[in-house]
Amino acid sequence: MTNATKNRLIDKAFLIFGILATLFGIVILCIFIGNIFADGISRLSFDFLDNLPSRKPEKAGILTAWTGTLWILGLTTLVAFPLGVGAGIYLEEYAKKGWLSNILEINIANLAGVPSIIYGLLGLEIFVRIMGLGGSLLAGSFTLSLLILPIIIVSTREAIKAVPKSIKEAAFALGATKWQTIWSQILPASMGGILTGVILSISRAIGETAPLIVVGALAYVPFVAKSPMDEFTVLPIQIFNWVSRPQHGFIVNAAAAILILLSITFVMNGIAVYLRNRWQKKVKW
Amino acid sequence: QKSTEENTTEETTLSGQIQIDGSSTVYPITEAIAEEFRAVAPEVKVTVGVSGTGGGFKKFVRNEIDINDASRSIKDSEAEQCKENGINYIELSVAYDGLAVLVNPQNDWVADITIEELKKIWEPAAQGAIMKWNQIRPEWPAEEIHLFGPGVASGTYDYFTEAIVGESGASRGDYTASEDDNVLVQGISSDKFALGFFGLAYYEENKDKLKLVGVNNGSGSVLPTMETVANGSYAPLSRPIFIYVSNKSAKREEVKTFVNFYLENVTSISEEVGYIPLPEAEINKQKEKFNSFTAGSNSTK
Amino acid sequence: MTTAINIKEESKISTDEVENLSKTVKIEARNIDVFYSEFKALKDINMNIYENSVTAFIGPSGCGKSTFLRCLNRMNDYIDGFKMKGEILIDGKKIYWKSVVVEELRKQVGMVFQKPNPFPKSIFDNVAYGLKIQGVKDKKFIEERVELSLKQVALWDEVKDNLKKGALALSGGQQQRLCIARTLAVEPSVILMDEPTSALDPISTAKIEELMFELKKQYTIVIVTHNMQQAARISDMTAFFYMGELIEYDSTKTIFTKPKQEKTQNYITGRFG
Amino acid sequence: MTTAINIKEESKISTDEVENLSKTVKIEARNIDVFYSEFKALKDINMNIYENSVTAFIGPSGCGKSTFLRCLNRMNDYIDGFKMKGEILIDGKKIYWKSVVVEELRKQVGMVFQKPNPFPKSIFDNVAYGLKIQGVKDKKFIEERVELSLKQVALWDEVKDNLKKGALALSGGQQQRLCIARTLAVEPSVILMDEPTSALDPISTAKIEELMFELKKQYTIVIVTHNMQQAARISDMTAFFYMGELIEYDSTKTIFTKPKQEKTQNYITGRFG
Amino acid sequence: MNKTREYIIERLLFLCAAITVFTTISIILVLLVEAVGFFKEVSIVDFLTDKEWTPLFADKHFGILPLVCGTLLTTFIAISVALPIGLTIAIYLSEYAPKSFRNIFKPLLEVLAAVPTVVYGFFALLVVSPFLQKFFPEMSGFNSLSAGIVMGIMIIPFISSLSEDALYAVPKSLREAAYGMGSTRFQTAFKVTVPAASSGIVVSIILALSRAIGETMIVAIAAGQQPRLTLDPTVPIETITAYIVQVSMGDVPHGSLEYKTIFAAGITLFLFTFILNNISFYIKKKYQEKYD
Ligand SMILES: Nc1ncnc2c1ncn2[C@@H]1O[C@H](COP(=O)(O)OP(=O)(O)OP(=O)(O)O)[C@@H](O)[C@H]1O
Ligand SMILES: Nc1ncnc2c1ncn2[C@@H]1O[C@H](COP(=O)(O)OP(=O)(O)OP(=O)(O)O)[C@@H](O)[C@H]1O
Ligand SMILES: [Mg+2]
Ligand SMILES: [Mg+2]
Repeated sequence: MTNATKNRLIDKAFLIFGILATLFGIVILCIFIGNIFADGISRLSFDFLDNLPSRKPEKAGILTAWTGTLWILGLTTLVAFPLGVGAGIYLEEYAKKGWLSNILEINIANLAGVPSIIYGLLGLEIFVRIMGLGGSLLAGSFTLSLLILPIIIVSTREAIKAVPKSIKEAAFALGATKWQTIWSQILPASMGGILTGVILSISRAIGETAPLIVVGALAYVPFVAKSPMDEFTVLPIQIFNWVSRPQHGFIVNAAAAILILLSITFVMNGIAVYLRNRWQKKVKW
Repeated sequence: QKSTEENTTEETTLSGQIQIDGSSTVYPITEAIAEEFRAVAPEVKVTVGVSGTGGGFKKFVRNEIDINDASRSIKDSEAEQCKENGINYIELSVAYDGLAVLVNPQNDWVADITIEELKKIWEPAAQGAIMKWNQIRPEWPAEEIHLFGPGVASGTYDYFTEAIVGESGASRGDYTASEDDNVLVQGISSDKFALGFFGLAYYEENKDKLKLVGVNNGSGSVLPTMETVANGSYAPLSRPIFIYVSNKSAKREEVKTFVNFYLENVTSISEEVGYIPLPEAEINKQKEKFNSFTAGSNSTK
Repeated sequence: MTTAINIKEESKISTDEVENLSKTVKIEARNIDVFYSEFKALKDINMNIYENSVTAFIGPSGCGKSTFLRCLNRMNDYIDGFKMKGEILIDGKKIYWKSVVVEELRKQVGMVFQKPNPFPKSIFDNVAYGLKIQGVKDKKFIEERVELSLKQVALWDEVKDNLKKGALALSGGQQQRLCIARTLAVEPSVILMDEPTSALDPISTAKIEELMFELKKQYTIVIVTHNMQQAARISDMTAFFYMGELIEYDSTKTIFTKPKQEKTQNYITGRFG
Repeated sequence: MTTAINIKEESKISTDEVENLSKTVKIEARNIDVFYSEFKALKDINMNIYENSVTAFIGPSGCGKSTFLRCLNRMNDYIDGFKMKGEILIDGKKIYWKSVVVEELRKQVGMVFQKPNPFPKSIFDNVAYGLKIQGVKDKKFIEERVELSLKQVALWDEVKDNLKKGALALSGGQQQRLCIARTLAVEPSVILMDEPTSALDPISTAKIEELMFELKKQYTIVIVTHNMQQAARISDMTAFFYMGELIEYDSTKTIFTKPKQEKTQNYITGRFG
Repeated sequence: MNKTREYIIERLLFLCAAITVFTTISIILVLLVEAVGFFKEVSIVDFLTDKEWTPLFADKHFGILPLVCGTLLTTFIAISVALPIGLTIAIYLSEYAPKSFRNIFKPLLEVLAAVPTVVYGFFALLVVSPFLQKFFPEMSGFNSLSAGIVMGIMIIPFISSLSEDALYAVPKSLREAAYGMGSTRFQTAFKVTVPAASSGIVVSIILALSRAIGETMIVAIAAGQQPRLTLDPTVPIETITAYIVQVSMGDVPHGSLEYKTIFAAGITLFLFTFILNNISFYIKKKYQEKYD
């Protein structure tokens, strides 16, 4: 066997190994989803989506949980999107290299790695106590906004970096000010990437349990929230609560709720992938 | 059923919000009551959280909630803070939570266990010393014993140590703890040499996976049932669980109605969700206590 | 030192050899040094650029042509580590003076880039962009100006029915003419072009070279090119840069027929680059 | 169709005008079509490349020079959407044949790129890389070969005391010669060069051109260049590509003095590009 | 006019960026205030050297070591699972797989990181532990091994996606040089691209590490809650995060020393991730400079 054919064999072997490793991940994912699907699918119905919580598993529904999740999703986007994009623009376009931008950068890198439970402790003190928001939707979404801010900032910067320099230069050369250039050219061109990052980070936020529990999301909320100051529950908390109940019926409910939560995550990831691909195509100037 | 309907016509005018938080042990009862209360006073928004007894009291002493679900009595430090913040409160017991002692169904040697034996197993000195079944009773197998129990931060754990070892929080540390009782169910049901304890409700729902052990407190082996717990013969492994109501909240009509409704219906509800109701007389005592509390706090206005 | 020689030689520039070359100095660069952080990209450049003429910058890759060109409308301002010494005057005014509003300067000194870089918008919006950011609201006026500019670059007939079409759908040559039109729309007096035809086919190249002949009647044009024949064809004056130095600056004819420096000779005969 | 004309003309190639040109065909390309997904990058290319000669590919940017060059050692294999029709033979063997081990082919047909791309390793490791991946263990042999290769590119004297130094610390010209040495170390018979001097200074350029004169005694060299004087200086044969077509292929002398096609004429006189 | 508007906008954008600094400061303050109360009662020496963590027992010990040990043990197991698999995937996707394949499977794998961790916890407890017990009958139902393995699966996408990005960013010219010399893709990957992307890969590993250290629900459910100074992966342990959840959801009276322990634990956790993040930031900085 010549060396070249030996090397080729190794190459082929790794190829197969690589495919297996990739499939391993996918297979585990399928097992998960399959398991949950088998448990929960029988429980999925319109009633399940439309019912209030109840002590009887077959009567319990997730109306308040999924509406709460949607509220959180909306409010968190509203808060985190402008802040994160603003900070991203500042760091990428304005900040001069120096100690200040270094501090900002280190700091953001750090925040991205702070465990979510610590954000919960932070939200409890700042938003619930000091700002007096109580266990409201607003306090919850502020907390989650801080949690995902670093991710949005980083992806905004990546997206802005990907805008061809030539576009920026063209605008400058026509006498556009910095902000005019950013607003009229850079942001429209990078919006795909920015949105992708925002959606991915928000889809992480809606799966979070621990910080919201600490902030004071409730387990039993028998009404749909009408304002940001209302108290709330979300799907992961409902799931967590059901999973720790003795009755088997609740485990089934939890599986069904996980299915709903996963489909929200999937839909959001799908949108993100779609945007990313569309935007990658468009970006060939 | 009938009384509920009557109430409906009487009290539809009530509105407002009642915020409840606290122990996850009491949560199923409170949640069920709140659910029934919806039929009585649909305009009253009742929310229930599960921050734990301690977490609930943290909010209670700041007057952030109206009612706290508690699986233990208020601690001195917490009572003090209430005082500081000018909060008067009342403690109402609402049901019993029986603690079941459990082993794996494949375990064919244990039928009952004495309080002394439990103490011998769980006391701090047992750590690293009592490691085998036959150290407890010589006829039991010479296999390692695997212990399971609720997390040390839970009221259930506090109660168990108090009742068995004699001092709250005093126990061996080398046992498997979890805040989630389903996890304990899983642990015991997959381990032939396991021994554990947790709330009776979890046993009721998992009878096929677990084997209940009778507890012998000197007067023979007793299994926890409605009767044995209610009549006190399953001592000491049953404890009362409470709700705490603050005076400020109790002044509010919707809270007063809710608490009365709670005491009225808790007997049937607790049975339904796997807890053991208080005897009739005891419930009546709680009702009276609450009435005089509201009257008292109204007069001190 | 070659730079010392250059300064002397500059006075000897044989501009009289160029027919019709206006003698009015439009742009004056005095002792320009440019640094990118530690790296010295331009070394003591002195140069007068004349009004209504085409001045070509040639030289091998990395010699500093683009850097110098971009100094002329302060496009380097935002580059990290960029530092400039010396003075540049346009119409006798120091453009690096503090009170100069750099956006105004850039309107006066337009720029066209190597790769056509239309905005990902419609043709109309591309040309109207410069006016819109100036706050011009008058629709009629904008329309007229767009039409005029597109006519100046001979693109009007090709696109007049498709003004709403995306600019990216145009061919490379059309895009580049669009970019020139976009620059003309804000009425500059100087147009800087950085290798404007190097990405284009021969026909488009020819069209743009033609256009430059037209434009130089009204504008002062500075062009960077790596195509020496192009420099020879279209420019009145040619400057040869090498390793950050201005080796020789003279009438195009002189540079291509009897350059004074050996390096220039080597370069235009293709010994390197 | 121009392609039709090309094929006929190929037979008329005036190779006899080139002194000393071996008549042995080293590489033979037959009816090469190349697609990148939908885009047809090469259209029906037919060409014979002769042994121990330098063949230059010229043409404007994007005309397919690199694409064709990279077909000759199957460097395009891993590119998504790449499809090739037709046949390429080296030494009479079809290189796109299934049983061809592509790694072996690439050892035989080495490649040098536009930008010097040494590995971020030591000088020694760069040159030894090719041998090591072949599984050569003999240290002595490797050392000898490294020395030999570095001598061939006239780099040995400059680096012999610093073989352990990182290759990235070398100057651009040295890096490029290192890359050539790296290629020579695995003893190829053909060397493909894609604009090997376009990023280099004149002195390095001259050195590498000199090197090519040396190397063509042992190797067959194919070079892509955008510098027409360079093509004229160093190559025996020149091929002019335009928009994916091989417009004209002939002896360098013919191409630069009496090209048969008008497009070639336009290009070499700098009418575009 | 333009100038003032530009100025105001710049200040506003700066404020957006500055919020992140306030966040960090607040986190530190919130943790410190309670933790200081804790360290008034417990000496920091005990905290760092005592080998037992029993703040809720009658016999109280406040040694953080068992929690740290549990955290590191699960993290180590997780990374041992995620590193080889994630790296293989990254290399496969960047060097071997067709682009279309990569575009589908990369985001699909990222979903693994989006599954609620509660679900993973039960998967570890109900599927992985019983499965492992078939091979190690001695193993406890709660153990760091199955929690670690499942956590490793969860963080695979961190390594696979981020390392893939780093590999992808290696200049094409290096890869081509290697191919041009006759390297197979395997040789190209391991001799050229991986070394060239090593800093980016290290950064991805560190990020995955800090994610594993901060992960809460999986370990709280599946690792048992038994602080123990051990490296034995088959017995129950407790991690810092699991402890924080346990106490903050439990019945411990607030204001008490027991309650304050979660802030002492929290600040330890914060320190850990803080150090890791700084290391990764430092590496990233160096690596950016190398490639510009
Ligand atoms: N932003 C920058 N930061 C650091 N160095 C730079 C920067 N821009 C250019 N340089 C360096 O300055 C020198 C001159 O660059 P410039 O772009 O002016 O060359 P050029 O003559 O235009 O070359 P080309 O013909 O390739 O466009 C080069 O060595 C380049 O590497
Ligand atoms: N990987 C690819 N995918 C799609 N299209 C490609 C790819 N590589 C090259 N092309 C296209 O194929 C055509 C020929 O490209 P090629 O790189 O061969 O040109 P070239 O003659 O080498 O140009 P240059 O002088 O700029 O290097 C171009 O239009 C180019 O856009
Ligand atoms: Mg340039
Ligand atoms: Mg090319």
